[in-house]
Amino acid sequence: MKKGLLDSILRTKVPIIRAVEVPHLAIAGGEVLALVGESGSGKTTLGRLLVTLEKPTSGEIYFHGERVKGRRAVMGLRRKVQMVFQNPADSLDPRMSVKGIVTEPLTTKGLSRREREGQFESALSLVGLDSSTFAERRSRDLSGGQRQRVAVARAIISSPEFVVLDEPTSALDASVQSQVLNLLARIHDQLGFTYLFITHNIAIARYIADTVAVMYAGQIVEIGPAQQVLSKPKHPYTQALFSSVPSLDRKEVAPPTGEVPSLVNLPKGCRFNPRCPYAMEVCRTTDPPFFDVDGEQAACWLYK
Amino acid sequence: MENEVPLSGQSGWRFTVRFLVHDRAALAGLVIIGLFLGWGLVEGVMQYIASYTHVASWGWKLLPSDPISLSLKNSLAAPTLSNLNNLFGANYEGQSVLSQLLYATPHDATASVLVVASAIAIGMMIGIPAGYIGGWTDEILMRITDAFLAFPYLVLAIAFSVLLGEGFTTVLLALVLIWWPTYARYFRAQAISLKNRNFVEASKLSGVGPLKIMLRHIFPNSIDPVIAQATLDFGSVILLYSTLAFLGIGLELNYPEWGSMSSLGVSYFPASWWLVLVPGATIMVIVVAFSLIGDRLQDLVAGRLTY
Amino acid sequence: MAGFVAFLIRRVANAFVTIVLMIFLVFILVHVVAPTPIDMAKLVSPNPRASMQDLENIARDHGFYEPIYIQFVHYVEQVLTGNLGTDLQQGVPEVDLIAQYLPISFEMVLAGSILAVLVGLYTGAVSASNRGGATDYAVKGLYLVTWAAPIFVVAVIVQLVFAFWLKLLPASGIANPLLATPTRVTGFPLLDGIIAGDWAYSWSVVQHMILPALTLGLASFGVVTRLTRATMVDALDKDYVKLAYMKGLPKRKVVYGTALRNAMIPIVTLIALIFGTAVGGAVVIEELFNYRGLGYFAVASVYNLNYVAILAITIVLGISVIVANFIADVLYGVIDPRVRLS
Amino acid sequence: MLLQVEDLHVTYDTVYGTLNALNGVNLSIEEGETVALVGESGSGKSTLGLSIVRLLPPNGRYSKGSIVLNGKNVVSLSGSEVRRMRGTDVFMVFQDPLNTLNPVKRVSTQVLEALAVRAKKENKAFDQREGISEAIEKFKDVRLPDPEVLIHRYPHQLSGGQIQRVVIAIGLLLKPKLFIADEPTSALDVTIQAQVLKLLNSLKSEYKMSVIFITHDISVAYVIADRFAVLYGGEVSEIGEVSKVVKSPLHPYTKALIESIPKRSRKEGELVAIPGSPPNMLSPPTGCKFHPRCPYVMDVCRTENPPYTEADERTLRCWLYERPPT
Repeated sequence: MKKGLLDSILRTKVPIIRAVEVPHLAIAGGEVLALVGESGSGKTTLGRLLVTLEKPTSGEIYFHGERVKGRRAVMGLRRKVQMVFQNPADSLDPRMSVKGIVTEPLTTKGLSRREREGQFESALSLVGLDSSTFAERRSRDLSGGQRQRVAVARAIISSPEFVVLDEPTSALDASVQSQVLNLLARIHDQLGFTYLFITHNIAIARYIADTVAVMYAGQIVEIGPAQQVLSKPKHPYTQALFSSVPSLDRKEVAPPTGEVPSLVNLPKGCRFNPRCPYAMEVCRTTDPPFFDVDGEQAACWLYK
Repeated sequence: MENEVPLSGQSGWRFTVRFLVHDRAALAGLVIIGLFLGWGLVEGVMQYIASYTHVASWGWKLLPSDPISLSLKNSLAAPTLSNLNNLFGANYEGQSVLSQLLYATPHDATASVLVVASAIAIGMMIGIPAGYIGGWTDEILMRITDAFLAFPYLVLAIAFSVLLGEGFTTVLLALVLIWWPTYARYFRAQAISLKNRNFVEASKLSGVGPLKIMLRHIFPNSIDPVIAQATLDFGSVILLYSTLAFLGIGLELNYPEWGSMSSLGVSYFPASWWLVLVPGATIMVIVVAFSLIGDRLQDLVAGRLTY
Repeated sequence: MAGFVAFLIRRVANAFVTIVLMIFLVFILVHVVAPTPIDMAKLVSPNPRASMQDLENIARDHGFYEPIYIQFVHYVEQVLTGNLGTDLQQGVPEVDLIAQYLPISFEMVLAGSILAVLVGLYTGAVSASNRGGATDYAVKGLYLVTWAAPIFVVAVIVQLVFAFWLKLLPASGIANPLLATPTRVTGFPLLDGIIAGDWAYSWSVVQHMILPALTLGLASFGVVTRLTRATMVDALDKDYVKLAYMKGLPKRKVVYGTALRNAMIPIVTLIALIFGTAVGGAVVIEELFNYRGLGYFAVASVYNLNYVAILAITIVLGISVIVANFIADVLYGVIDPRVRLS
Repeated sequence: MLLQVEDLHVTYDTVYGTLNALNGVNLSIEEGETVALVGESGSGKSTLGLSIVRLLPPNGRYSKGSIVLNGKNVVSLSGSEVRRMRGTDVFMVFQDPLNTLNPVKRVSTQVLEALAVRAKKENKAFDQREGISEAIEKFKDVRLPDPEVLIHRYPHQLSGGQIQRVVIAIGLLLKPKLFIADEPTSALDVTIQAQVLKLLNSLKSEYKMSVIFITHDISVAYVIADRFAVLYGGEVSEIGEVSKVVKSPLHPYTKALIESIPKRSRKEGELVAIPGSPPNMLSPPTGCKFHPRCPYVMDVCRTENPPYTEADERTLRCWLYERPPT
């Protein structure tokens, strides 16, 4: 108690919030990995960790087999990764023109004006916007869908190898969502980036992903080929999540009981055990490791 | 969600002006401020020529009469519509109140513009790094700001002008010292809320360094609310400047100030009411004018576009 | 609760550092003005025509020949132990003079600030809940005019109307000079009068306080109105206000019971600021109402070039503003359960 | 008929000009029925909800039409009549759990406020202790854990799902005939959203309330509603039984909305996408509001707004289903 008080005066965080704990996650080049989970699950934090917007407390990140550590490595990695954020209204500087926003990643590369101009035009045409119409517009003059297209153009203009897409369509209107999803799929086919696609929407994960990883309370609980995870979920949480998602195929939802645990106060053992219908003795004491099941991996004692 | 519709071509500078002009009160404010600053500039130039050429009459060429020499015949003349010189009456020395008011305008105009502009400049240089970098930089810069902010402004201005000697420049310096901490706080708050915005993070990911981010993203996006506040502060500076003059602080020899004109009139109050009330009302009208614009701009910044 | 205690301790530390920094600023200011020990001696010498020898003695006595950082440590030490120098005119310790004048001003400023806050909260709430309506415009006009009027004009008009025309209240002084001053216990005239059971004197103090406090309140309530209106407009748009309406509560209860309670939170911080400004504004008021408090003393010190007094007043008022801010921070925590219980 | 909205027009005065948020909305709700208002941003779905409870923002105006709720026209009620209507005839739950309860008051205080008003309306004495125990019972009904502890907390100590349950409980205590929920689950986690939807589904049959459920998500609406009213550009484009609408949507907008939900992997083909974006309601398109994005657009759509038509047991506004003029 005494120590806690002193610590909080000195502004160090007393309860260490374990936002994400991921023992091992590998993404192959050119693949689309969808990270599926609820809002407190840490999927956004994981995405931000991978693009160095957040620093890990411990653990290592390897890019092309090389460890990312120290300022130089971070700056080097930043040149090869990009991120598209959830809220398009927030991700474009309201004071800058579309051209200024999209070409900003090029300013550190020492290109000539003509080269920049050319790259701007091709980036904009890739996202389906006419470069001469939109070059001088500001964010406020664009619709939500157009803003997200501009954000995508900025992410791809410097030809990154790895793009994190953090719920890129969830702030958009239903009728605009599919336009942007089609666009993202098309860009992936043409340019072959590696995508980390963060979403809470399972239908979108099914559409876009090669591999799906499901997160719960800061941990990945299941990972495997998209078809398999989505059609036959293994982890009880994944099953509960899928039966909670409203869908036009059925008129019922079957949610699990209980609340998502706060990351400050996690349950002992498996983090899902208080809500799990199959909880066993071992679940309440020991955190399960990954077990191989039918070509995918699930962190659940049921598959020991 | 309902406001998400794009409002093409209905923002920016042109929109701001239209937004102000459409509000009758703000339009009146704009006109008054235009007259005040415009006249301040013209008369200021005339006085500059006078001091440069040593021909005193240049300074009052555009006025109804010489605001400084005595004209005892005219002593305490009441306001009258028939004589422009005595439109607002005359003081004990017989000097026209109108001429003195107009003669003193450049000082007030300069004070408001210069003090607010320098306060913004200093506040920006302290507040933006404090907010954006955070940590110990923030702690240190903010304690300094708080220390300045703690001085009751009138007392600091008094202490300052007593210690540094009388004069217009001293008062300006004191006013800047009083005012910058407020702006440092505004800019800091803005920087803190902006630094976690996605567009700043996106530009971080593009390899843009902190200095450039502060200049290119943080500063331009934090200036709007600051300008709205500054518009109100132009008025506050004039109020404080006149209050100091009323107390006799920072006066220059043979130079009437709105505040000191009022102060000299107090002993003739209420019989010669115009000596206190005319300069007082002038100050009030100009401060109200700045407030009308400032209020409207704050509505705009806060997105209160309808009421 | 531990979080709140930690929050308090951090605020105390902050306030202390700020006070030391403020003293440092005054110290620098003085040393810029008086760079040599002799210049410093001139500032604190009661005799403006002191000889060079006298000045050197004064400088030695005050330690002006010491290295600058030692002087600073001494200075901080002196200020914090309540030694603010000896007054140049009256030859008594400055602390005693301030202890005499400060309570007089404090009483009046407190009354004026409370008036400003009450009127400001009420008018702000009324205009926010009728935004766009006639009441809103009327309130706006009222606070704009009173706020924009120079305080000396307000003071002169208040004096004219209430003291000279209506002859309701006295125009100057702290109390009727014909009444005997009760024995000094607290230094606050009103409190001392009540303690002594001298009702005639206490009533006279109240009467003399009304006009200066009214002037102060008139000049500063607009700031409260403006902020209250803005925070209220935001609060009235919140879902919890709509929910309060949905419960079937009458508008009066929703505006004052729900929205105003929430809008009050940021206003607490402003109240400290009001107090700071009021102390400054009091200088002019005390001068015009011949109200012999700290502001009156400050102006007199300016005319007498009484440097020691001016520095002492600056430091004391600076410290009181920092303390007022600290109190505001604590109140903020008390009002907002989100801070208190985090 | 519990609620009958007829030819409702609502406008907002803004500095950009007058915004026509609702343009001739017709909607009726039977007792015990749940209708979902489905639409995207700018469709006017929230405005419709707020106008039924007389909570339009100060710049909003009813410019035409009527809302008859339980026999009274809401548009022309006096202030005290509105107060009597709120809580007893209608109750509304809002979207953002963070702002939906007053942050400076304990949950108990906020529940008791509602109970005090109810007691006053029924001319009954109000007892605090009884009120608390009644509230705790209701908290159990909405499956709140530890209601005895929770009721004495401040809102920031509750989770988003718990807050929405508290508000629903307040609504149930007031026993309204019509319960309006404006996106009550869209800020919640998927599993919590499902819990709240399930709860609402069981409550509405238990309490025999009519419910208006406002949402942008047609799948959520499908789970909860008996009928859909699909809104576009401040107009109702299609109203009908949920299963009918989902199986065979008639209006091109509804059709596109349902088809654009991803169902397969992208390897099996692109998604059906609606081109363009929702209309800017300050300068809406002429004629049918959907015509610039409609694949079946005809000449008449560009100039004239379609009237309400009946087709296949539902009401819709589309020229495709209008009998050719004779």
